[in-house]
Amino acid sequence: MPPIPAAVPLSWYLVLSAVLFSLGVAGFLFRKNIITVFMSIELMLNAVNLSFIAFSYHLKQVDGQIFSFFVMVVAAAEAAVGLGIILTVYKNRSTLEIDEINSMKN
Amino acid sequence: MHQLWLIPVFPLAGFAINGLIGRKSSKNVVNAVAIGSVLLSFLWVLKALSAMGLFGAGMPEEAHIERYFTWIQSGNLNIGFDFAVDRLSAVMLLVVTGIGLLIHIYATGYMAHEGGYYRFFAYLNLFMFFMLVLVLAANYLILFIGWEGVGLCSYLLIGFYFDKKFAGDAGKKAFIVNRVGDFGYSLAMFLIVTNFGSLDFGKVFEAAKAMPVDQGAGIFTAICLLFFVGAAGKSAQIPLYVWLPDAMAGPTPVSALIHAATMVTAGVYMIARSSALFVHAPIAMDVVAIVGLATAVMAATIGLVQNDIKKVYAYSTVSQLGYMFLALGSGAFAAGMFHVVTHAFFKALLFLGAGSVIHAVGGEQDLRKMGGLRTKIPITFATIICAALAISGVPFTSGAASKDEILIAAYHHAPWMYWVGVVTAGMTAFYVFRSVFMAFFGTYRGKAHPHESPLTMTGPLMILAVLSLAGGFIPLPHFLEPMFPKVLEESEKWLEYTAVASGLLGIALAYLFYVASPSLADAASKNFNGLHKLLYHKYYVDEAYDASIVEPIVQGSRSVLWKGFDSGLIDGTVNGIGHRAMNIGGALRRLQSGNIRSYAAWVVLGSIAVIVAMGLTGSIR
Amino acid sequence: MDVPLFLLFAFIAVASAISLVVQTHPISSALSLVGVMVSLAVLYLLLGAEFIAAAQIIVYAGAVMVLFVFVIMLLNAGTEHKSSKSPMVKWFGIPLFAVFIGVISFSVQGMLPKSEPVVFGAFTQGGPLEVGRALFTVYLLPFEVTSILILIALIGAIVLARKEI
Amino acid sequence: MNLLDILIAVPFIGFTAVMLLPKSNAGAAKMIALVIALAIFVGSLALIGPVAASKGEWQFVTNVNWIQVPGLLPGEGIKYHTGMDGISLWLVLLSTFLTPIAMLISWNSVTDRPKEFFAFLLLLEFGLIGVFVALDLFLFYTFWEICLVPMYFLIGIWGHDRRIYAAVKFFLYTMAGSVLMLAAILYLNFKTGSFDYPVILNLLASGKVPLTHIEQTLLFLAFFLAFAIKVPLFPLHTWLPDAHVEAPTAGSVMLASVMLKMGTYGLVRFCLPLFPNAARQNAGWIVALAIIGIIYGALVALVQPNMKKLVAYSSVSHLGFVVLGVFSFTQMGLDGAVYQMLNHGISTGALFILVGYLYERRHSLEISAYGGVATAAPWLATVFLITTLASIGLPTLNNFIGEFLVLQGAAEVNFQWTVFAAIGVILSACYMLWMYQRTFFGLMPGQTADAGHGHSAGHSHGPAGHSHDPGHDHPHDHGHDHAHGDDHAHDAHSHWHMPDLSLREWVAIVPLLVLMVWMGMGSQSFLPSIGVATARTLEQSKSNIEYQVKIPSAVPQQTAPLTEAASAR
Amino acid sequence: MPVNYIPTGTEYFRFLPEIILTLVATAVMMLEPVIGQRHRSVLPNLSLAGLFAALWAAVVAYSNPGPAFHDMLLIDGFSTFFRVLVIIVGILVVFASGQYLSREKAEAGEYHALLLFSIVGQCILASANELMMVFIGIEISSIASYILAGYLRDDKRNNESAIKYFLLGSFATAFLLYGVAWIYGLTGSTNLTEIRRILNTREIAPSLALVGTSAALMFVGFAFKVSAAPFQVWAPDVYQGAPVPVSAFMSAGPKAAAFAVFLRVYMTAFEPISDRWAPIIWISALLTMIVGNFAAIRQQNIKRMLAYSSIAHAGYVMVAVTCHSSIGTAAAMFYLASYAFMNVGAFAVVTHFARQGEQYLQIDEMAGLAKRQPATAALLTIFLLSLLGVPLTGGFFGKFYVFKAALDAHLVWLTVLGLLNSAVAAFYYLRIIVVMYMHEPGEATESLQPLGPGLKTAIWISALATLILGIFPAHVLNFAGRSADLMMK
Repeated sequence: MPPIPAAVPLSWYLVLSAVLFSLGVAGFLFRKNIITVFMSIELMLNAVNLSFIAFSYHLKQVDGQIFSFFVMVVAAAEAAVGLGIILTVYKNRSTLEIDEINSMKN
Repeated sequence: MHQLWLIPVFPLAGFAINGLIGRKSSKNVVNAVAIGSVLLSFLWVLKALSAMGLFGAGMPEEAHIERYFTWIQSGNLNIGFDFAVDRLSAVMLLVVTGIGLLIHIYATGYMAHEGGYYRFFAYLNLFMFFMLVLVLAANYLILFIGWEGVGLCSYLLIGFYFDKKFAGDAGKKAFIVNRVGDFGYSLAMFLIVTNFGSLDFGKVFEAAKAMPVDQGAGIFTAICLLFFVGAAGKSAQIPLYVWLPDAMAGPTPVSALIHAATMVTAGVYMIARSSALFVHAPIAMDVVAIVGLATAVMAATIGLVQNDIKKVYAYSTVSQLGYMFLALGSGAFAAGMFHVVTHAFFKALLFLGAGSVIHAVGGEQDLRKMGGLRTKIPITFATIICAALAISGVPFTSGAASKDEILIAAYHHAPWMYWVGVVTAGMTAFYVFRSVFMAFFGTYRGKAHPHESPLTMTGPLMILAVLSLAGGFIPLPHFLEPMFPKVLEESEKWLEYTAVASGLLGIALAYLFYVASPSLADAASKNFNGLHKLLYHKYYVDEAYDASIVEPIVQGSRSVLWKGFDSGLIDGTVNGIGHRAMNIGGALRRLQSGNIRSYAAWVVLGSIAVIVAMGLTGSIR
Repeated sequence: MDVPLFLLFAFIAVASAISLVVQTHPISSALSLVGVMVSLAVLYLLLGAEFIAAAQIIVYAGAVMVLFVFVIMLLNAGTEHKSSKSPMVKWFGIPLFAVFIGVISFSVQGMLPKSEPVVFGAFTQGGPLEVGRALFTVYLLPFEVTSILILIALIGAIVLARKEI
Repeated sequence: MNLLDILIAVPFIGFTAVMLLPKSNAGAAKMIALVIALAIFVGSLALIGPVAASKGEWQFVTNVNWIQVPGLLPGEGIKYHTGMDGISLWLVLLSTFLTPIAMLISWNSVTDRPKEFFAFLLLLEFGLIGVFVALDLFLFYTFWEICLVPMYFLIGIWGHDRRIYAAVKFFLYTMAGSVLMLAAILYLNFKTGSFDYPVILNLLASGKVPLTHIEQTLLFLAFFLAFAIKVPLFPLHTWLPDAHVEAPTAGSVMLASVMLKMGTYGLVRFCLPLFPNAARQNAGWIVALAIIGIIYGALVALVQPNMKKLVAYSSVSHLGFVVLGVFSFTQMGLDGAVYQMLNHGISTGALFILVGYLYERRHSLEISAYGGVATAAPWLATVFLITTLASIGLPTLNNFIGEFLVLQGAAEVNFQWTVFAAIGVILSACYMLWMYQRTFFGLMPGQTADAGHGHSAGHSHGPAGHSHDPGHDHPHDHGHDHAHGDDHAHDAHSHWHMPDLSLREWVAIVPLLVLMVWMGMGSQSFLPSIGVATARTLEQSKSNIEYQVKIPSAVPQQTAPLTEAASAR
Repeated sequence: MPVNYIPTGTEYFRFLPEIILTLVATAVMMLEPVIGQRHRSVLPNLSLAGLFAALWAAVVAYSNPGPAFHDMLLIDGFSTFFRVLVIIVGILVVFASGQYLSREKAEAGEYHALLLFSIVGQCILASANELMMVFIGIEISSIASYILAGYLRDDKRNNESAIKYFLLGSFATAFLLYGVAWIYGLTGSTNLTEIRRILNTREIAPSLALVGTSAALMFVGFAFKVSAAPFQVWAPDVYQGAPVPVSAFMSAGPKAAAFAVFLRVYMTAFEPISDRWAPIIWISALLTMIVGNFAAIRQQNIKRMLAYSSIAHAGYVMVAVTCHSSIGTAAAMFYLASYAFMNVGAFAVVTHFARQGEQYLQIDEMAGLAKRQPATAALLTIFLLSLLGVPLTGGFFGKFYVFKAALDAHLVWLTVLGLLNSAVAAFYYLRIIVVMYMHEPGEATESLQPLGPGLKTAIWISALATLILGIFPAHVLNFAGRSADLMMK
């Protein structure tokens, strides 16, 4: 057990970001509800944002934050469109099971 | 210039005219064209030869050469379309045009009521053209034109009755067996070009003569043996003789002209022509002599028991050709050529006579269904007897003169050959007279009403009869002597006597068996049943060829090469590649399961691979 | 102070994220995601990104997640079925995940070795003023262009939701 | 813009024009296409003079820039560079000669979409002429591939039952080979910076661009494979029988007569001069394959029940001679090979045309469906016979000269090659005559022996059965009902629909017959101009070696493979 | 950080195409409720006008090349090439869509607006010189495409296509974004030119392993967008499910734009670490060709087959990318241009043939098309032959040039394998030709109506362009070459 440092090393933030990103990936892989899957993507974006802000801190620049701001905007827009698409899928198939959406294959 | 090209061109024109318009022309027109063209050709031969001094001062020993145009020119090989006449070709020219003319005349009578009349004469004229080209050729390749061309005409004429399967078969067989011979001939040509750089007779022989005899023996032997393969094909020697008996499927004038008098002797002519090469190849000479002799014996034995009159004469032809090769192989080229000429007379006569007989008895060819025709067709009978005497070597006939020369030469070459030859001569006399006795003596066993043939047929018979009897007095060997390397010759009289005696014995035996006491013949065939059967079935050579060559090739090609290799292996592989591609495609499609989470897993897998490859391995490196 | 705060909220974030992944009901997942977002907002603050932290709460945890919850409610989405029609994930999902997290974390922990540790208040350029100024000067173009994105979202919503086309 | 350019352009313009004609007036489309094709042929005759008079330099050269991208395509880029020598001349003439004939023979037999059919023939002509005159590798490849397309359609649309399989097989086989050739062209460009054939040749031959041994071998093989598939060389030939059998007559004619020559032409034009070392080193097994092909093709042809397949396999055999000649590296061999290309074009083309005539009459390609045709259609039989004889190499007809020269050329190098190859000549007689006999001789199917030959039964004696029906040799027995003469066959078998040649059919076949004889007797009309070109090819395929032996000192790193290559000789 | 920023006129001028397209798209949207049902045909015409104007603007913008908006954009030959290309694709798709939309009773202004917006995104991608613009550009282009893919929202296939595209697209974009974050952290910049400068400067260059990893993460995103293996999985399903004109659009426009940005990022920013990524792209290129070509062999659905073929073609372009030379870049540019035409053309014919509800999509149903509509069949044949790579078509010259570039870059094996692959492609392209020309017309063919004017225009333009690019490629190639040279300097 390494001693707990007085201040948080930046790499901890980055590892946290990596872990959250991976968990997002895991959510995409293992969840079967489309909405949850979509939320996993949001989780991944959030993880990326954390990285941006951590780097921004490291570089003492605001640019990273601006980037994460745009990611947020994009995520919001994506959410609107994505949920719209999910709604139409549900209207047509009455299911949100991701595994049921496989009429086109091979 | 003697305009030699006109000699073959006359019959070619005859062929063209009859071929193009003969179908719609009357028989008289066809006759006029066919006979006229050959007659013109014959006359032109006489004119050209007399201009060269044949009938006067004597022909010069040098060849008269006429060059027309370059036929093939590639690299340093130049082959001209050249004709040449020397003593050797002069003899052949006379024989071909002379006998050809007679047979054309005969055929107008014989074929008078056959379908395809114009076609027959067109082919016959075409044959004359090619045969004359063969004889006139000044180099091996022009000779080859004639060589192949006569083969073609032979094919066409044998298969003249093409709606009969056996006729077509026989024609095809003739052509293909000849092709085997041509294979040898062309290989010999290739060797000549490679070694001498030319195909011109003059140049090649010049070069060959300049060489000492012992030098280049290997190459000479190879060339000569290959030429002999060619000659064996064309002149029906072992092992390529099988086509000639079948060739009797053609109309009888064809058998007389092509398969007795002219074409089949082309091989002899060619080897005589190449004598300058052969003297450098003693081994090849031996082979020629032995094969010739063996052919003579074998064909004669078969001839002993055949019942089809044309078959008998066909085997007789094979046998006589064997004699000629025996002569060539013994170095007696002039004797060989002499026999070519005399044989042309008496064998043409035999066939034409046989045709007349067949004609008389309504198409019957089986000797057992003839008999007693002596009185019914006397002219035919008389002329056939002349021919039979000649072939049997009865003294003072043409056959005796040439055959004796051959046997003497053989004796000097190797005495045992002489003795075998003498025995064969006896057999020859036996089977020829057997056929004569069976046909003309005793009582008539057939159903038709025999009648004598018209003058168009008997006329040529009579001319040929005269030639058969008197042909021996033509001083041909002497005439040809300068053409060939010298052979020392000390004639011993007893050799001639033995040969004559053998012939007479054969005649006597035939008389005994077939006229005096016919039951003896049956008894003999019963006593020697196995032998008889063997001979009757021609030693089963056809069957053996079928089983050992034809069938394996056909079956092997079909089941192994075509079905097995071509369709099976190659196409199988090609289609297999196609199927493999399809299968890969099928497998790759299945990766595309349609499931979003699986797709995501692929993305994750890919990203891991890419990260590891681009990032981590780089850092480890 | 930084360390406990970081550890606490990092823990909350990871726990909520794990919860998002393992919960089978979408509502639970959505709430877990809100947890992640809120704790991330705290971490943003620690990193000196005040404006972004606020936006995170307002835009993300507020607006976006409400949208999610709304849709979940609207569709009355229930617990997932236990079906697994993806053999790829079934057999390779967990190994893939393990390798992936390993590779990413391994890469990232070696990054920026010389960086100074994070001290709250050491970087103060993340306020609305600085962010706003950046947005309207250097990042004017992206800022304006994102409006197109919003327009598209708008049209998209219309296209996908309205009655007849 | 010289004559050659016009001759290339006109077929393409014709293709476009005919395609754009309204569907309703097929007759006009056919006539226009034929007129265009004839005009091209007449025009192409004017090519002969200058080429024949030349001393081996390119004639009718057009060399203009086509695709120039400075910086990206180094050197001069891709050029429209065409020109002809004695080899290309005759192949171009072969193409222009056969196209109108192909149209003539399809005049009535193509009823489905005739406009497109004739247009595709023009497109094919365009590609073929281009292939034979292209002097830029890119241009060559372009024309090479263009030829594929119309032929693919000709087979696929107007072919017989399994046409689609055959068409696709044809396309894929060729494609597989040509992509490797493309790779080789690109590699050559990479090394030399040019697509221009004379330029590349010069660079390679002068040693300015040295190729290592392995490079040269691989490049050679890439080119060779493409050409060998097209030839086709055993064992890459299996597309050919299928393509031929399924193709319509005109397709078979163009395919066999001209398209196969693309492969052999490529060998002569590109494989030998560009990669002389590799060509010579690999000549051994290539010749072996050629000879196997000669014999194999003949043997398989022997047992084919289908006429077109038989002719197709005979092509495999005949083309083996060409390859043998090419890889004998002798003047005679090359002359013979080029001549044989033309001969094969004429005689096999004629064979396909005649088989097509038969097919139009009886709608079968099976030999067994025929018999006794000579009785019903004597002229057809005669023409067929002449063609058969040409095909089996009868002297005075064309094939003989080619075969003779090839075999002679081979004999100069290795007599054994000649021995084996000459076996193919024997076999060619076997399969052709056998087919001829079964098709034209004998009785017609369904006709019994008794019907035509009242008293033949019982007279056969002797195992070979070559005894005679007595009637045939009997001049006086004229009352019987025999049908062996063609004269009275028509009435006897009127139910058998086998009319003799029509005027249109005569017009299509007679030029070929004339050429057979002309090329057989008057080879001097052709061989000198061929000889000049082949002599140069031969020279080029030699000079390179000498240069490369000298080179090593200048290019040290290449020393090892080069000396190896040189010492291997 | 500047306190004040007012863009200059030049900067607006360089951004003019995007502005025009945005305004027109908005106008289309606004007009729709105003004009009512009857005059809806105004909308596509307006979009076309906008596209042509944008085309003009893109061309004239090149007269004054240079950066804009703080280096966010870089207008150079490369960007102009791709802007022009995507706008032309847009024009063709608008032409091709009219009939489809009226047939499906979906002639809404939104369709055109979305199309135009998507093109805006692609234009931004083409000229982006900043990872932020790359991200936003990708998102604009993609989100619009997501909606377009699911445009007929009552159609199950459309939904499925949209959801698949959306979820997987966002998933991949997250990877891309993560990579951007890393590269930002490592270099402190998101400007491509700047990143390249830093990576090239030995003293300040960060750990190249980590740069490699971030390049890898970004590769995931780009490879997904261009459908390169192993990230190609989505493409067949999405192309198959989307409305045909949209499939045409997606396989041409966004793909070209994605390749543009892929090329720009890897040829400029990541050029210094090319020895790391080149082998990966080598493998990816090969896999892409193999997967695309082989999987296409067995397809029955023509849309799906074209989707696989589009994967295969991405593989060829990847070969050009592998070269990382200016000639390779030029080859990729040229290839994408010719591919866009032939593919849009092919899809346009499918649009025509599919009829209402896309009921005729099986390859076998095209039987005998050549008999009923010879012109249509001939045009489709031109496209297919071009896709197959027969000379005198753009597809051939593109392929030729790609492999030439590969050989120049010493990629001998890739060249050989790629060319063999292109022979495999003959398998499935020929099948369509076989069916059209060599089979008897079936029910589907018999009931086919004549080609509408819009589709006709689109198809003829595509065909002409395909042939012109095949016969006279020099101008386009010249331009591509010079731009590529300039960009990579």
